[in-house]
Amino acid sequence: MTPLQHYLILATVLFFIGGWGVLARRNIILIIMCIELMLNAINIALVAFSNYSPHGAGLGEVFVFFVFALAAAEVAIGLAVAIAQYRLREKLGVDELHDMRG
Amino acid sequence: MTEFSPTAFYILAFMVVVFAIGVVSFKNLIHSALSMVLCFIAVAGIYILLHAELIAAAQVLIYVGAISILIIFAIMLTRHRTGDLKLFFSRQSWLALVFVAVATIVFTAVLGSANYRSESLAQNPEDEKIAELVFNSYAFPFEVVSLVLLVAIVGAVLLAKREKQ
Amino acid sequence: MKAAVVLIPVLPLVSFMVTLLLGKRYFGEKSHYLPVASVAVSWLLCMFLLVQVERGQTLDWNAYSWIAVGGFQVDIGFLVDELAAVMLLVVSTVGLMVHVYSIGYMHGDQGYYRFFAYLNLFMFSMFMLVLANNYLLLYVFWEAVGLCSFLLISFWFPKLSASAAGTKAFLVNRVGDFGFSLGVMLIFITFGTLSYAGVFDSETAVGGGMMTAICLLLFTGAVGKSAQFPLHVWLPDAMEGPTPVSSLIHAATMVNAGVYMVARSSPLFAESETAMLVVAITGGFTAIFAASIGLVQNDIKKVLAYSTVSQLGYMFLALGVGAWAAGMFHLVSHGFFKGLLFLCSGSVIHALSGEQDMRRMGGLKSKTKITYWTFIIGALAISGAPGFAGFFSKDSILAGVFHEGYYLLWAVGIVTAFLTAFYMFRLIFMTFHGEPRTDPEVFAHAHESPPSMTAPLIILAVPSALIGLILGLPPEDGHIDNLLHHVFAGVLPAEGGHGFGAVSALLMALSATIGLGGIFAAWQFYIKRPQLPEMVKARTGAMYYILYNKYWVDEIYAAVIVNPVKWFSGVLWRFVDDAGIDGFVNGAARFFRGVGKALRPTQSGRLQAYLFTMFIGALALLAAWVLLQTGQG
Amino acid sequence: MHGFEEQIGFPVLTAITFLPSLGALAMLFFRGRPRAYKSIALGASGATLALSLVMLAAFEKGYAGMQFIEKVSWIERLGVSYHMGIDGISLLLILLTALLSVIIIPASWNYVKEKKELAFFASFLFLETGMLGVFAARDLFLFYIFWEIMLIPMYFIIGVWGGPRRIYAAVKFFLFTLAGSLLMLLAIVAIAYAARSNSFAPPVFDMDLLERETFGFQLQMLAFAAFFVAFAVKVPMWPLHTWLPDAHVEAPTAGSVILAGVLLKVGGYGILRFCLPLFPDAAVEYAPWILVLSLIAILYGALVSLVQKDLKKLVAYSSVSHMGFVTAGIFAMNLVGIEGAVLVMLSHGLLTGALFLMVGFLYERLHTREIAVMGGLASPFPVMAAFMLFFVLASLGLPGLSGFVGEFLSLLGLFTYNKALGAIGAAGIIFAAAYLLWMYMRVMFTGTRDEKWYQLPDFNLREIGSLTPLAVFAVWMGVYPNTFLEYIEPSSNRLVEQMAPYLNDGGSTVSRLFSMLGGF
Repeated sequence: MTPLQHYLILATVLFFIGGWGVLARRNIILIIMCIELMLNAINIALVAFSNYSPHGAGLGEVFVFFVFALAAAEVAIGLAVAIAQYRLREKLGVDELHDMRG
Repeated sequence: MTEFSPTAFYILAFMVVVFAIGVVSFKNLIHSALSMVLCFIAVAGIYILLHAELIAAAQVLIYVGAISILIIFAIMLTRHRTGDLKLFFSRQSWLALVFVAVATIVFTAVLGSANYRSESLAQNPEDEKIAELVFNSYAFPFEVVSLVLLVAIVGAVLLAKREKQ
Repeated sequence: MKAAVVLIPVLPLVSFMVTLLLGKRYFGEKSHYLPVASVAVSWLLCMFLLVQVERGQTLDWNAYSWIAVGGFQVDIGFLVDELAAVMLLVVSTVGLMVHVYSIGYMHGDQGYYRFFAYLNLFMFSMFMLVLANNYLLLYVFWEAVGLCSFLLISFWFPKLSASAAGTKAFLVNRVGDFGFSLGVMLIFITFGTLSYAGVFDSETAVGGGMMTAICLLLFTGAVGKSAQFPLHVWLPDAMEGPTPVSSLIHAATMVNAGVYMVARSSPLFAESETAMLVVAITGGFTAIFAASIGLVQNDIKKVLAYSTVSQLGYMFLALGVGAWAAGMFHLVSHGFFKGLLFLCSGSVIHALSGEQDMRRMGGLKSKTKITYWTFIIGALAISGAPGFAGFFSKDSILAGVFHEGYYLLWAVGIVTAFLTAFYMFRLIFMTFHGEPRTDPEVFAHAHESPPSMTAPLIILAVPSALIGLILGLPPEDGHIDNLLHHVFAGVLPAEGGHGFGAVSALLMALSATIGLGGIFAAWQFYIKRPQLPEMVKARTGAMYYILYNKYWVDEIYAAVIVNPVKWFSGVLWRFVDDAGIDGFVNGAARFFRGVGKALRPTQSGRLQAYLFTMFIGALALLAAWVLLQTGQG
Repeated sequence: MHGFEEQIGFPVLTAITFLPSLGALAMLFFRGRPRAYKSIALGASGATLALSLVMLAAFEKGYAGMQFIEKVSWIERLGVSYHMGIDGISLLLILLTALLSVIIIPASWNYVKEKKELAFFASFLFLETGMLGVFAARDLFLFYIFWEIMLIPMYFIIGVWGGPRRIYAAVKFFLFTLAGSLLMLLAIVAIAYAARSNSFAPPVFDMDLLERETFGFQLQMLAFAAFFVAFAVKVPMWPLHTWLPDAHVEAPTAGSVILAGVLLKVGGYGILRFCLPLFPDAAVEYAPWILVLSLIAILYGALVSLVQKDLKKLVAYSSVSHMGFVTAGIFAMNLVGIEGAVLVMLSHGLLTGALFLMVGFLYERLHTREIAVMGGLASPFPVMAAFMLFFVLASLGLPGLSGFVGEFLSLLGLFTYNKALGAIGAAGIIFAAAYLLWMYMRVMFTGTRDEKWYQLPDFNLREIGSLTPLAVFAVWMGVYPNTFLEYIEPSSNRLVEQMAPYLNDGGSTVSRLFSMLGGF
């Protein structure tokens, strides 16, 4: 019997790996991928709670569905932005995008 | 309901972590993307361990099927750079690594010391239950989400469309 | 009677409005018809009221409620009693005469219609001032006559000195009005009402200190309006106005308002010995102070102006010692003869094409006979020549002062009487006698004024000469004393005065002698031995210099009050407002801008740096929450 | 219960408040036709005035409570309702607003350049909605919304159509006002939550309910201060007044008129309507301090006016001085003082509005506002001089005209409260005469400086027409103030009765100190 904590620790580790990728890598597409990893970490936590909690059974799953939908939307927009940006500048490094610098 | 052996969880968890690290650290974007696909599949395995078969199926369909393909297309549409690893990591990567590591340890410690109920219900609600939740109690958010998706599609098309010269 | 009371002020008011609005376009040269007619009717009505009052009919009538706020109820109301009737007599008579006189004097002036409109406005305000039955209404028209005074003094506004004099008159009066308004408020707070009847018949026990405060505050207003020291400075400057104005407003009527107000408030003043003493001393001091300045002035109107200030001082002296009727008596006679004197001086100025400096007059006797003789009558009246109006009124004042035991003030009065006679005849001798010192061409053109101007002189000369005999005989118990006895009954000693005895006769003889002595001295100085003035001037250099410069009161005010206030205002504006408050505000703005500049580098545009910060922030919040939870649990 | 149904049959307050906005929207259908904008603006504000006169006719004079009440629940969970209602004081201020709004439109007939006319007139109409709403709102939430609605059009009016330093002036105006109103928002929320019956109930924004509430002393002190700062900025009270001269100098004529005529009144009205009834304890406690500030404002404003070189700035500083009488009268907290304060507000609205119009008309002719350049204007412009003299005299408190009654009453109120303070305040009338008459002398009297002025036209009918109504009211208010006092009296009486129980406890330390100084 796997305790709930282990799922949560897995989610944490996955979340921070994704987070590190977001912070450390420069390529915008890779950053989007890392965000997906972070979302997955959250999903794991949600499903785990749903499975381990007597209240509100199934709620976690419902939320996961919403997360899926939003993730899809986000990827679609994010990648579209990335491609548009690439067309404009031939560049995909986040630190190269500084049109908005104050 | 079937009871899975704990070992299965550790194997899958190990895979998830390894592939995730792969995503972050491969130089080649295609390699990263492939690693991500594998990671998603492992996550789907975790869902099965948690008796969330519907989610697992959706995970495979949406993440492995749709999102990953989308990302791979995007990678192929853009020319990615080659060079040494330093070029791929931003200046703050070491600082971020330290920070992330510390945060992970603290979180793990906190979670480890927390007192959660440790027995699984060992079963998840019927799929009908989920359907009822989504289409009755959460019908409005559901509609909103569909709207968001619609907007996202339109937005993506607009953004990706080549401007007329 | 009510109709008459309403019509007296309303007729001039209507005429004012019609003349002002339509005068320029439609009436032109005929602008005086309506104003003169309206004032004439008002005069008739005033005479009617006087007769009614003589018969013992008085009226206290609230026409309508003006301001009603809770317990604060003020009505537009009229009070006709002996005091008001006496005032109306002076105001309407001199007013009518001045209106007639102005037809000739102002003929051809650009602002002819405007002048008559303003005069009408003044008549309205002055009638209302006299007829008001409560303090607030009195205050209202007190200010209104001040406004008319402002308008008429600065009538020839393109002249800087004229507009400055008008402004000065209004401002100095405002200083007095400030005290007056506080007095009115204090009356309301103390008595809970402002109507004369309510205040005087009040049963409220009022402390002596409070009464003194009320009286002194009211008196401040009187000091301003009646040009008593130290607020006398505006009246000499007010001579910038056309001469009829000086005659009507600044000699015969408006300046008397202060005297009237104090007389009206006699029941209050009688309660406070301090206040009475202040009134008496202020009056006495002003009388001799102004007379001394009048000795050496060269502007014909300025001499008369200082004379007015001095005579008003006399009236206050009388009121202050409790000789109420004597003060009012002098007000009446002074109103007539000083009005006359000013109109005469106007006639002289008219004859000499605007010349006002007596050093450039002389020898006019033959050219302007009517003016000369009427001037002589006026001068004799003011000097207290036996039989003339001033003789009786001045004598009753001096007798009153003497009998009340204020010997020092009495001596002041006697000296002032001498000075008065001296400077009046100095004026006459310098103007009408001797060799003409005018530009020969101007002198050749000098001529008697038209009938519209001389007729008022002759008419006014009659009361100046005779009114003393009508009102003042027998001395100290004359008709005016009987008439006003009703008004002052509450404040006069019960035993009915001291009677006319040997002392009184002696005093009368003395004051007659003094007056004649002054005339004689002037004759010596300016006719018999013309070198004398120069000798005296040389002997008393410093004294002459001080008098000539009017004791530098204006200059002292400028140095001590006006300029420091302006300087201080400048400091407030430039340093407190601009540098201080705005400096603080702008400093705050600069501070935030500085902080923004300092933080600008953090907005590097490096998305991942932002993200990193966000991460740290989110975790910090989470950590804080966890710690708080564990702290509580 | 004085609902609108019984009194007039239709929601008249809503109609009055939103009619100008409708007019502004209607302009959109006539784009590109500048004459139409003016006609619509005139029509909309004229209709508003007419409607408020209809309301005046239906108003029940002696009744102290609110009338023409409209109440609809709006955001139920937050306890917010759309609650409108007026009493006599609001009625008079609404009439003043409507009147001035009509007058300024012909006055700025030729002011704006072709392009931005729509925005210009629309701004004024929206502004009018905000002002009317502020006077009619009976729900704090609603009040705050209208309060902020006023801010934005005024910001644009100053910032877009103003003089050379308009941006500085507009931002300064905006920041001062906003700083105050944010504090007020905080206090509104605080009392709305404090007034709940239990912690699950929605917050209370309704004034009817809040007035019945007694808040704790601590809360009262804080909330009063916050409300008061917001209103004091508007009044403006020394030392929060420095935005005013800048805003006035830069604003276009019509903007100055509205700013001085109505926006400042909003401050006084707010104090009267909210600060006193909601926080009586705090009001009593603060009163001496506020009175001292009012006196400083009276004298300070007058003194600074004395040395101004710009005609408009002089009038602006004179507003600081005059509005000092308002706060002084209100915080004397007796009937005479409060009624005086309201009268001063009305009369100041008319007179200062008129003076700003005059300055504007003068500027259109001479293209300067520098006093030193003028002089002798009475000869070329006799009609203008006559009007100017009239308004100057009324403004310096000449009895018989509107300025006097209000000032005298508020001073009498102050004098009743404390003699020393009253005496200091009364000194203000000396200085008022000084700066106004001295200004008049330098502008209108003395020799004419420039012969060219004789070629310029005197007032035309449009200008006379826009000033005459103001003059008529100034005379009316001076000669028969009871017409106005009758409307003010019932609500003032009610307010004084509300305050009475709090006044009798001997007052604060400071007021005791003052009474020692002033009691002879």
